[in-house]
Amino acid sequence: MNTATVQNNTRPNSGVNIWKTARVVLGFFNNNRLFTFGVLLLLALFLFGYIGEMTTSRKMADMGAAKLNLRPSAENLLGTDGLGRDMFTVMVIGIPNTFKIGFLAGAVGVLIGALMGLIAGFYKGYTDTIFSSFADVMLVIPTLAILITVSAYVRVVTVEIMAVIVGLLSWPLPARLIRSQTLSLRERLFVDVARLSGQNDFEIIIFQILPNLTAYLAASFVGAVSGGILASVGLEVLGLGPQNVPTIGRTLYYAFNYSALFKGMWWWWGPPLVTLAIIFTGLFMMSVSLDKYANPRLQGSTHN
Amino acid sequence: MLSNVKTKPVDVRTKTRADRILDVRNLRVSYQTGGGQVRAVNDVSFFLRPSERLGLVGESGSGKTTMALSLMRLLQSPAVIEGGQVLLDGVDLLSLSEEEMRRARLADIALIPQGAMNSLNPMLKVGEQLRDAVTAHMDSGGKTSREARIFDVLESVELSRNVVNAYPHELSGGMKQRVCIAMGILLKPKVIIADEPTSALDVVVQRQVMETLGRVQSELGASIILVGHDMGLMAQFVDRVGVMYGGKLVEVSPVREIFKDPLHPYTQLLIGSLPTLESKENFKGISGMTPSLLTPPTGCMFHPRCPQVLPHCQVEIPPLVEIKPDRWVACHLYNGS
Amino acid sequence: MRGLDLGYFIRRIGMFLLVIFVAASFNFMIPRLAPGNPIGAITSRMSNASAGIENGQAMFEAYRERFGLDDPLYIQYTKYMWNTLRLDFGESLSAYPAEVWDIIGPAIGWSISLIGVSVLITFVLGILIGALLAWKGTPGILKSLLSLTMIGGVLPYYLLAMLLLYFFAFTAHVLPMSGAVESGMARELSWPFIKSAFRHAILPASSIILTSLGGWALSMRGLMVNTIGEDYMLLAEAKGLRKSRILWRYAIRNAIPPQLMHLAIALGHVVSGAILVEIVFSYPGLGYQLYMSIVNSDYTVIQGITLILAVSVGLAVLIIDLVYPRLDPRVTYVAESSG
Amino acid sequence: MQLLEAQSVTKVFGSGVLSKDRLVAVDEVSLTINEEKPSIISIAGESGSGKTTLARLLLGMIQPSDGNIRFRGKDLATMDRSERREFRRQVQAIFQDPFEVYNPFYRIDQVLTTPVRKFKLAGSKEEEQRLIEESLQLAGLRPNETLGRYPHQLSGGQRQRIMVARALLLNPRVILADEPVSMVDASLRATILESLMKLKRDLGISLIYITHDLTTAYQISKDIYILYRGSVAEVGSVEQVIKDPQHPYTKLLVNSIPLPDPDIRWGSQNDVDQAPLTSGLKSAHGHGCKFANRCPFVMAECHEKQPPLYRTHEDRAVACFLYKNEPSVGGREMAESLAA
Repeated sequence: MNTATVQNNTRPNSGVNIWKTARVVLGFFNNNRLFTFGVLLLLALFLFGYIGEMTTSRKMADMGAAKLNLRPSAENLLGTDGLGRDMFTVMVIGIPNTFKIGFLAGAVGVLIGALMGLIAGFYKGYTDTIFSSFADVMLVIPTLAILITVSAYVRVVTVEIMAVIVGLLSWPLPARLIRSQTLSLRERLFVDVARLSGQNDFEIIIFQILPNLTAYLAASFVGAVSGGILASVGLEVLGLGPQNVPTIGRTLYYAFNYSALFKGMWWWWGPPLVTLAIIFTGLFMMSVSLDKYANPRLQGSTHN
Repeated sequence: MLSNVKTKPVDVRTKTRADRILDVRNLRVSYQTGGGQVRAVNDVSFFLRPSERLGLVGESGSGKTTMALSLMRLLQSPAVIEGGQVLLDGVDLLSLSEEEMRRARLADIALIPQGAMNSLNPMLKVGEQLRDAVTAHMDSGGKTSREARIFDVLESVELSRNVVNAYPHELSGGMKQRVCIAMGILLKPKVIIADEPTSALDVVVQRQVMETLGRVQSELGASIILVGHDMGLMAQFVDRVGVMYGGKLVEVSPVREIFKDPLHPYTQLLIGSLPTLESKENFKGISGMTPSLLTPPTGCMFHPRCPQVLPHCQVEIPPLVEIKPDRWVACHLYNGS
Repeated sequence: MRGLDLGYFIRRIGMFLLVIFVAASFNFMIPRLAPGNPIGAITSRMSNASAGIENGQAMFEAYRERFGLDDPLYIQYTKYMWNTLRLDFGESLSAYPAEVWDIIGPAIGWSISLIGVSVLITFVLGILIGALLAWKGTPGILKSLLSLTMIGGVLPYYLLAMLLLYFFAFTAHVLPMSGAVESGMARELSWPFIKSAFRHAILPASSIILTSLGGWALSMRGLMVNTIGEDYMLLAEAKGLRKSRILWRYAIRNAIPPQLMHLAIALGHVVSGAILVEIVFSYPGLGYQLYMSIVNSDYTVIQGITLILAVSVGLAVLIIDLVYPRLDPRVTYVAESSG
Repeated sequence: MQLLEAQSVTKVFGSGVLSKDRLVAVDEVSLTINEEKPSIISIAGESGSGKTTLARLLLGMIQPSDGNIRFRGKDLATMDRSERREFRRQVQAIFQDPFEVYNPFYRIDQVLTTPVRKFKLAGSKEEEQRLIEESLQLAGLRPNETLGRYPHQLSGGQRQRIMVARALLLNPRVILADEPVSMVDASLRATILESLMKLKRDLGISLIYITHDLTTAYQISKDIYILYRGSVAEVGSVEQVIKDPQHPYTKLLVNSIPLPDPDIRWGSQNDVDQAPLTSGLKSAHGHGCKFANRCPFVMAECHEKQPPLYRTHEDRAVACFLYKNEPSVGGREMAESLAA
């Protein structure tokens, strides 16, 4: 037996081969142009926020930092609003904040949802009945109404608290998706084989079931981020949510309240609107291409 | 002439012999995959006599189901019929218009599908699905005769009339398969293609269903193509057997001859590997792997696994020729005679 | 009887009551658990202000009584749940002595007619578009045209609402800017009234339809692709059925039931989901009233509306659940047995 | 010493609070494997006969509702951690679908390294590698053609052999093979069965072969248990049970085998051919013989009580009142006598 050839054949999977992993990741992006484009859109926006911040002073986002109602100019790239804030600075600070809410809310929602879904789907029986009933009840209760109510009472919140509240209400959807997938995965024979090989429940959930849910988790996460941004911007447009921090939604709230629309101050409502359109376009592209993996039959139809 | 298709002028060259109800010539089907083009059915020719039962056997990936579906032009999108002729009673099905082909389906050539478990629409009652089928081929009226025909076929497959009011999930597997048979004979087709009709059934039910299928087929005088992988089922049911390997037909012979005196080396090994109640603890498999259709071997598809391989087997593709009366084989071993 | 058995029926009703119970409890707890004790804050604010305004003292008393502020928490909770059970939401705080119902009642009507109709239109269009997108017989040009409906989905509905308002009402003056009918118009079933209501509904309805159509079409497309891949589609074709019949009776028919479940949730969520559209157009539906009551700190109305929202979703889902076995004969809801 | 025993095990599904339907999947079945005399036993039956449930019971993956499973005399239910580990090692399984048993996320190496690591079979990477290569070779595979690949890159036969290699790693005494060849092509079937035979012949591993295919059961095994709806209908040496079936159900089953011989037509043994088509309406619950409503020889008493096993030969017993003149025998006693 020539051991050298065997070594060559078997080593790559034990030691992590960075190049191979990189090739796989790059291959994924190459095969999913839509996904890549979506990611690039979000990345561009994100970088705009971070790089932009270095070029301006945070103070310019304070009320009265500049003259009121200025059109865009070399000095104020995006003009100033009716409260005397430099719109460019407001956007530069607002975009990362909005991202932060969305991603934090998405992470919280998917984390709780995945945990609930895995446990309910794997253990079935009474555990499942309790978890799924809870998820169904939460799914049916109108989230935005709760958010509005909560925010109406809790007048002062930070960006983080807002994100967590939104996230806490967004877990039922991922939970249901993960549960139904887990229910079918746990019946697969490789779970039996793993058990015969000495793995316990915990190891089976983590090492056998979870890896097969990657596509679903990613799709859920994109969905939850999108839902989180939609809900939080919605609240902010109502004047609820974080008060003294510039966010996209808060900017729209002011624009709306000070009738920027009717005063023809397009540079006030335009930038936040375009930003949101870019964010949702990016997320939409990502979720459409992830759908292909979460729903394998779609693969055939898109490839024709 | 096809009963439901307007008479088409038939090219003199395609004029077929009267003893061939179905004549398949040089059929080629391929599909596009991520890794390239795959030829699933590779230049296959065979014929079917009136009232005959022909079995088509092959392992998974041999192209038997693709070929069965292509006869009815039911292939799904990445698969394309590249060429050949499928002459049903002298009319080339491959040259019909979409509408003409639609009318020919079920009326002239019917399918009893693989996996009867999922072949009935779960949302419609069995009766509605049978009615749909008749209505699609009627130009007007005739409601009473339609209902009468439906009860007729149900009776002939030994099902009670009540099943018209049942949803598919309320029936057992054997009953569903009987419904599919009833569907197939509804319009008295000339040819029935049965694609592994009993693969999901238990042996006892399988036998009962196959006996029913055999009886209605002979009552109808239809010809039948039974597609499958179970040589035992073939031995019990068909008159002639065609063996497929790697998208090609390698042997077509009467059933008795093929079991007693198989010609093609693949058929020989296949028959030899079958478990019987004659011998114990004596297993003979076929070594090697089934050919990849993406990178098929040159020459004869079977030459990499063939124990009797000749030098030119890997260069030249052997044609399917009749070496004795009614015995067709595609192998260089018989080229000389 | 096929489909419904008593045990299932009882379980479903129980589930519905549970939804209401949880929602009502949220309603009770949130103002009390929230940091900064909003109720306490408003009490002191009101007691200071009440001296100055007409009915002030009576209103304050009504508030105290409503929230039972002198009782221990569990008594407050019991009282609150009992009132909720009788659908007694008390009096509005900002429009005292108007009953909460007097405010919610008309709003429900407007919300249902605007948003209910918009969602139904979206649902029907979404099913058709999604089905055609998945169907291999659809001409390529039509497919590309239909794909354009996805674009609407990239804007949040309230932002599209603002744009529509700006272009069609503010700039072009072709459609009214706000309200549900011409101001001052009597509510009667007359032709001018209906015409006016219709004109006022166009922009808010369009903003809902255009932004949500893509989502519906996309999920329908997914369901259709799954259905088309089923074995029975092959047999349907082998039977020689006409393409149109296969599309309607075998593909679309079978793909719809799961969509109806989404419709139930969507219909229930319409009110809350479109709150912002109502606000943008000052459309006097439930969403707008909710907003107004938040602005006015009118907690009794807030509680009333959120509970109505929960009941409406719960009810919609309950109804779909109960009729589902009629739509999909495979679902029988008999207690699960192993098989 | 008895290695693995099922002692009158019964498994009832759906006996929860909410469900009304109870399904008796396995009904008082006994089976014995002798440590000193390794052998191959077939459990044959159609779908719904409870054969897979019995397999899962024997593997300790589900718990019996009644009766017990014993490993070297010790009840599985009362085992402590280390005893269970030992049981896990010694009683292994291979499954029906050689593709489904692989987690698509991993290379096939994962199914081989997991047992080595979980059971601490190797002290070092090198030893692990050596163990894996040895067991692959035992299963008739070349390590450099299999390791490092994904399941879809291998043939069905290779995939099934890797499962055999996985089981062999643990050096088990019993391997349960649940329909190991029903999903592989005819040409490979023989090769896989051959390698299973060799396990017993060369390594002394006992095999429980679960199948619906009486022909392969006949070829590979010494004894056979015919299950009908959870109960043993007939048990004994394959020679007797298949060549000369006594229970009407076994006769029907043997009669329905599509033999690959055009000269032996279906139904050549004609006496059970009148069996009605109804594929088993449920008989009155808990009473009578389960086969009574399909049986052409049905008698009054068949509807009254379930027939016990009657010992018609030294190494065969039949649960049918047609043989009530023979002495009756307990299931355990029969199983032990076959294993002895």
